Amino acid sequence: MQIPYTVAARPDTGLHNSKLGIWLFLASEVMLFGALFSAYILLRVAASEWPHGSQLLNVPLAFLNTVILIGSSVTMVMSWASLMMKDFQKYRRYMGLTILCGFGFLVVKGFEYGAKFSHGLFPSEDLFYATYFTLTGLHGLHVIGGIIVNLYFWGPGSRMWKTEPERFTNRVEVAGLYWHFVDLVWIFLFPILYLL
Amino acid sequence: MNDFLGLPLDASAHGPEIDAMMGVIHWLMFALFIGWGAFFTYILIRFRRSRHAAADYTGVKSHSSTYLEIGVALIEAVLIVGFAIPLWAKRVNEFPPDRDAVVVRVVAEQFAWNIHYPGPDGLFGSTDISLVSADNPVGLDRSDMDGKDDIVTINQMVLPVDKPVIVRLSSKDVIHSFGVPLLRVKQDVIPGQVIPVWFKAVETTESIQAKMAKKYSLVSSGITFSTMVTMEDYVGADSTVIAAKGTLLFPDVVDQLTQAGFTEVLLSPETPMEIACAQLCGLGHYRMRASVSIKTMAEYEAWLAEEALYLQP
Amino acid sequence: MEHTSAEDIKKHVRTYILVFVALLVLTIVTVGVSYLHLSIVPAVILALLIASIKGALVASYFMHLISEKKLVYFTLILTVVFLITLLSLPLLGFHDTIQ
Amino acid sequence: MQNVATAPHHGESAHHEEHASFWRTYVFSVDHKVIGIQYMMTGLIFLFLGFTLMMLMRWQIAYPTKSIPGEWFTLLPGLIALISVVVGLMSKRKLTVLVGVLFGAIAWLVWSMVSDETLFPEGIMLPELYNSFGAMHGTIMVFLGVVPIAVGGFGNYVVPLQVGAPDMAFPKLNMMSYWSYFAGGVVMLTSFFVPGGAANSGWTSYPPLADIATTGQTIWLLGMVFLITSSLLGSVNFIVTIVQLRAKGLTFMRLPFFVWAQFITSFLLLLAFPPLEAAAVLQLMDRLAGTSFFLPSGLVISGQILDVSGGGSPLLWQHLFWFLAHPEVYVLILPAMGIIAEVIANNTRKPLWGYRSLVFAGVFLGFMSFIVWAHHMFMTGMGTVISTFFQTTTMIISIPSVIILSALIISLWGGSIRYTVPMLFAVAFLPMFGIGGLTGLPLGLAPTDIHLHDTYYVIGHFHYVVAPGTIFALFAGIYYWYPKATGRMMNTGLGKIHFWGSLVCMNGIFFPMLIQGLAGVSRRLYDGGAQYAHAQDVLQWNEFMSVSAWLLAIFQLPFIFNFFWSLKKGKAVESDNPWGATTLEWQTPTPPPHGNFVKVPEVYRGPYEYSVPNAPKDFLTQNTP
Ligand code: HEA
Ligand code: HEA
Ligand code: CUA
Ligand SMILES: [Cu+2]
Repeated sequence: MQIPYTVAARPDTGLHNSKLGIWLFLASEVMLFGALFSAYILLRVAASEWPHGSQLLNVPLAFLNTVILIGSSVTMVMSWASLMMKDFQKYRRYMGLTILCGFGFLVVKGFEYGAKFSHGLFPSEDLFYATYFTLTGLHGLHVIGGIIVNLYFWGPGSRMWKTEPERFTNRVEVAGLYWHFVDLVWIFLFPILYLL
Repeated sequence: MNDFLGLPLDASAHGPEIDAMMGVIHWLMFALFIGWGAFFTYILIRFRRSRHAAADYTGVKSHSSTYLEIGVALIEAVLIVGFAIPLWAKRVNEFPPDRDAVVVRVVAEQFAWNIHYPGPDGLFGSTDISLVSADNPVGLDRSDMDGKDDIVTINQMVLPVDKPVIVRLSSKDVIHSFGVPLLRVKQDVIPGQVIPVWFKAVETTESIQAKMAKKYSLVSSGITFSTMVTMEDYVGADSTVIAAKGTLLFPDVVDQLTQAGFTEVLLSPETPMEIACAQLCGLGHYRMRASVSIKTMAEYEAWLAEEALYLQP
Repeated sequence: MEHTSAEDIKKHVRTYILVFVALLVLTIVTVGVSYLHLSIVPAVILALLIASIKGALVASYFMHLISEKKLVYFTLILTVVFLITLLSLPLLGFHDTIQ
Repeated sequence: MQNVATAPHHGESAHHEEHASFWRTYVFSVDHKVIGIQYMMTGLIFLFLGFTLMMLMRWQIAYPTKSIPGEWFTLLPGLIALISVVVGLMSKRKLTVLVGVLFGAIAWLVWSMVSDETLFPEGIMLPELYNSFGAMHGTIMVFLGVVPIAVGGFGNYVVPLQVGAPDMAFPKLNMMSYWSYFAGGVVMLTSFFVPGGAANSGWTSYPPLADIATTGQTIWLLGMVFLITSSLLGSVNFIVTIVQLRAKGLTFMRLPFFVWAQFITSFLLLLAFPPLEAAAVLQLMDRLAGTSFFLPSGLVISGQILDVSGGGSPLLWQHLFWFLAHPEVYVLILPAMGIIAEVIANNTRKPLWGYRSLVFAGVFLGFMSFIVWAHHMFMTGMGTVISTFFQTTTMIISIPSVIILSALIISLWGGSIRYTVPMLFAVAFLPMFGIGGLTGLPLGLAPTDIHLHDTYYVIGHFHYVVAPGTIFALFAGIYYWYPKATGRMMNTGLGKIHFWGSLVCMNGIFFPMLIQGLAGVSRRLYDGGAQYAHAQDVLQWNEFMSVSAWLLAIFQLPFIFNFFWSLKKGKAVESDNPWGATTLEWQTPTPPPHGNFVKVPEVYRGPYEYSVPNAPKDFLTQNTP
C-alpha cells in the first residue's frame, strides 16, 4: 500500500498532502511571530519612553532590504510559474535570482548589525535593541532556512524534474509559500521596528 | 456547616464569605460525585457480563443527562455572578481610604519579609536601592524628613485588630507571594510593581491561640514543642510555677514538667498566624515565613512606641 | 493550482508584476509617511494599515490565497482568532490590574 | 514491534522486502509503527525516571531530617534492570535488553546522586536539589513522558491504522520528530550533570527567578526548543494524515473517537506551542545576551544591584507560558479520553452513547482551552474585568468535560460489561478524572483560589487528572493494543494485581493532598511544611503519602515483568481481532506489516457497531459492507 495524495489532490479536500502540511506549518509560524509581536506591544506599552526607530536604525538600508525581499518573492513565484509552463531553464534562472536576493538580504543585514556592534550597541543595551535584534535575528534565521531549501531545489533536488515533474512543481510551490511568508513577516517587521 | 473541609481558623472580616463560597462549591462537587458515583456503581454491577449477557444496541434513550448538564451550568453561573464577581470586586476595588486604615509596606526578598511602618507622621520615607544594606533592608533614606521616624521590622508583622489594614507589596528580587492562610489573603509580589492588598483582622493572636489550644501528650508526639506555648500555668507539687501561661516549651521545660508528673499539657502555637510565601522563589522558599501578631489597638500603639525607642542613636 | 493551463499562468505572471509594483509603491509611501513625523496614534494606524495591505497582496496573489481551498481558509481563520486573543487578552490583563 | 513479535501467521511476507538494514528497520525507521514503539518505550522510561525523582523527594517531604536510604531507591530501578535484562536474554529480545540497560542507567543516576556528599550531605537532600528534582519531575512527566506516550506512541501506532492509511502522511518527518524528541530528552538529562544541577525554578520557569538561575535553566530552555520542534512536526503530520489519508467511506462522523481526540490534540499543539517557543527564545536572550525582557529595573539580588537595562515584565512570561500550558493540560487528557472511549465501547459490546455530543464537546473543549489560561494567574493582581472573563471561560470549559464524562458513564448502561484488564483501568479512570476535574472548579473561581492557589490542593487536583486519570488511560491502552502490536496477550492475573495496587496507592498519595491543601499547606516546600503552624494538624499525612508512593512503585513491577514476559510467553492471539473490535486497526495482519493493510480498506459504517440487532456477530467491523 502506497501513501496516497502525495502528488494528486484528494478530491474532497482539493489539496495534496504537502500543500496542507505547509499551511499548517505556516499557521504555527504565525503564532510564533504573533507571540513575539504581542511581547513587543506589551513591553512598549508598559515602557515609560520608547525611542523612535528611525532615529536609531538605518532606514535606507532597511528600505533596500524590503525591496530585495519583495523582489525575491516575485522571482520565487516566477520560478514556479516557469515550471508550470514547463520551462526548466527559466525556472533555474528565477530560482537562482531568488537565492541571490536571499543572500543579498543577509549581507545588508550583516552590515546593519556590524554598524551597531561597532558602536558598542548590543541586545543588552536596552529593550529597544533587545527586541530589534531578537526579532530581526529570528527572521534572519528563517531567511537562512529558506535559502537552504531553495538551494536544494535549485541544485540536487531539481533532478526530480526529469522523473516526476508534477511532484517537483508542487515542492517548489510549497517552498515558495514558505518564502513568501518570510517576506510577509518582514513587511510587518519593517514599519514596526524602523518607522514607529 | 463546612468544618469537614478542614479549613484553617479564620481571623479576617472577609474570610467567612470566602469560606461560605468554598463550602457551597464543595457541596456541589459532592452532590455531583455521589450522584454520578452511585449511578455509576449501580451500572457496573447490574450490567456485568454474567448478569447481562447481551448488550442492547441503543442504551439510554432519555436525555435527562442534558438537563443535568444544563443544571450544572446554571449553578456555575450562579456561583460566578452571585459569589465570585462581587467577592473579587470587594477584594480588589473597595479598598478603604488610607486615612481610616493602617498602611504598611511589605518588601519581599530572598528569603525574608521586610515590614515598613510609616511611623507617627504616617508618611513613608523615600527608599532607594542604592541604600540597601544588611541593616537597611528596604533601602530607606533616613535623611529624608518622612523617613526619620519610620519603623522597619524583619519577618515580624504586628497589626491592630478590628481596623482595616492596607499592605503595599513589592519585591526586591524575584516573585514571591504574600499568603496568610488565617487571613484568607494571598497576593503574588511581582518585582517592578507595587500591589496593594487589604483585610481586617477580627481576632487577636491571643484569642486565636485560645481557640487553637489542644491537649498534647508530653510522652509520645511527633510535633516539635519548641514552637508551642502553654495556655495555662503549670504548678509543681512545691507550688512553684514550672511553666507559666505563655511559656515556650523548650526541651528542658518539657523535662521539668514530666518530672513533676504532668503527662499532657494544653498547648497552642507560639505564632498561629504566619505569612507563608506561596510562590517558588529559590532554595529558601520553604523557610520564607514571617509571624503576624494581631494586637489590640492599645497594645499595638505601645508596640510602635517601643520600636520607636530603638531609633534614637 | 494543479490543473492550470499555460495560458492562465501567463495571466498570473502579469498580475505578479502588477503586485510587485504596487508593493514597491506602498513601501515608498510608508517610508515617506514616517518622515512626516505624525503623532504616534495616526502614525501607528497608518503604518499598520499599509503593512496589512502589502501583506494581503503577498498572501492573496503570491501565495494564491484568493483561490485557495476552504480547508486552508478554515485553518487560517482559526489561527487568526487565537492570534487575536494572544495579542489582546494579555494587553487587557496589563491594564486591568488592582488600582 | 516487528522485531519482538512472533507474528503467528501471515503478514511476515509483506515486510520481507522491507528488511533492509537493522538500522533502517529499527533505529532510523520511517514506519509509523516502529516510531510509535520507539516513542512508547522512551516515554515509559522517562515516566519511570520522573517517578523515581519524585520518590526521592517524597522521602525528603516525609522525613525532612532523616538521611535517605539511597540503596533502596537504587535497588528498585536496579531490580527492573535485572528483570528486563534476564528476561530479554532468555527470550532473545534486543529491545528488552536495551530497556534493561536504560533502567540500569536510571539506577546508576540515582546512586551517583544519593551517594554524592555535595548533593546529599549526611544523606539529606539539599533544598536546591529538591527544587531541581521538582522542576524536572514536572518537565519530564509532562513533556518527556505522558505526551510522547499518548500522542507520539499511541497516536503514531494507532491513528494511521484506524484511518486505514498505509503510514503517516510524511514518514521522514515522523522519524525526524521522534529524533528531535530524543535529542530534547538527552539535552534535559545532561542538565543533571552541569554545575548547579538541572533547572530548579519549577516546570513553570517563572522569571526573574529563572533568569538568574544556574546553567541548568539554559539547558532546560534548549531542551524545550527541541521538544517543541518535535511536537510541531508531529502535529502537522497527524492533521494531514487524518484529513488526507482517511480510507474511502471513512467520513469525519465515522472516525473512532480516539482519532478525533488526536486530531483536536494536534491542533492544540500546533497553535499553542509556538508562543512558548517564542518565550523560550526571549528567556534565552535574557540569560545569554543580557537582555531584560522579563527583568524590571532596580532588582537587588542578595544585596547586589542587578546590572541590566531593565524595563522588562515578569508577567509577560506567565502569559506566554500559560498560553501553551493550559492547552497542554488538555493535550494530556484528550488522548486519554480517546483511549478510554475505545476500551469502553469494546468491553460494553455496545456503541458509545452520544458519539456526536462527545465529538462536539471535544472540539469545543479544544477551542475554549485557548482562552482560559490566565486562571493560573488570578493572584498576580488582576482587576475585576479580566478576572471575570477568565473565571467565566473557565466555568464554561468545565461543561464539555462534564458532557464527555457523562456520555462515557451513560455508555456503560445497557452494556454487557467485560472486566478485562484494560476495562478495569478504563472504568477507574472515570471517577478518578471526576475527582480531578471537580477539584478544578474551586480553583477556577478567583475568590476560592485565594485560599487554594499554590497549595497542595492544586497538586492534588491535577494529579488526579494526570495520574489515576491519564496514566491509567495509558495503561488501559497498553493492555488493549498490546496484542495487535505483538501478537500476544498480556497476563490477566498480573494485570489485576497491577490495577488494584495502583488504584489504591494513587488515592493514598493524592487524596491527602487535597486535605493538606484545604488546610493551607503550600506546594514546593522542601520540608513539606513542617515549620508552619497551620500545617501541624495535617503533617502526619506526609509519611502516609510517601509510603503510598513507594508502594505504587512496587506495584509497577508486575506490570513491567508482564510487559516483557508476555512478548514471548504471553498467550498467542488466535485471530487478528482478539477483542472482537470494530475499528480498522484490527483488520490488519498481526503485527501489521510495513504498509499495514493487505488490501485497501473501505469503510461502510460507524466506529462502534456492536450488538447490532439481528446481525450475525455481536460486532460489525467498519469495513463490513
Ligand atoms: C490533564 C490535565 C488537567 C485537566 C483535564 C484539568 C482540568 C481543569 N483544571 Fe486544571 N490544572 C492542571 C491540569 C489539568 N487541569 C495542572 C497541571 C495544573 C497546575 C499547573 C501548575 O501550577 O503547576 C492545573 C491547575 C489549575 C488551575 C490553577 C490553580 C492555581 O494555580 O491556583 C485551575 C484554576 O482554574 C484549574 C482549573 C481546571 C478546571 C476548571 C478544569 C476542568 O476542565 C475540569 C472539568 C471536569 C469536571 C468538572 C469533572 C466532571 C465530573 C463529573 C461529571 C462527576 C463524575 C463522577 C463520577 C464518574 C463518579 N486547573
Ligand atoms: C503528567 C504529569 C504528571 C504525572 C503523571 C505525575 C505523577 C506523579 N507525581 Fe507529579 N507533578 C507534575 C506532573 C505530574 N506528576 C507537575 C507538573 C508538578 C509540579 C512541578 C513543579 O512544582 O514545578 C508535579 C509535582 C508533584 C509533587 C509536588 C512537589 C512539590 O510541590 O514540592 C508531588 C508530591 O508528591 C508529585 C508526586 C507525583 C507522584 C507520586 C506521581 C505518580 O503518580 C507517578 C506515577 C508513575 C508511574 C506509575 C510510573 C509508570 C511507569 C512505569 C511503570 C514504567 C514502565 C516501563 C516499561 C514497561 C518499560 N508530583
Ligand atoms: Cu518567597 Cu517563596
Ligand atoms: Cu489551566
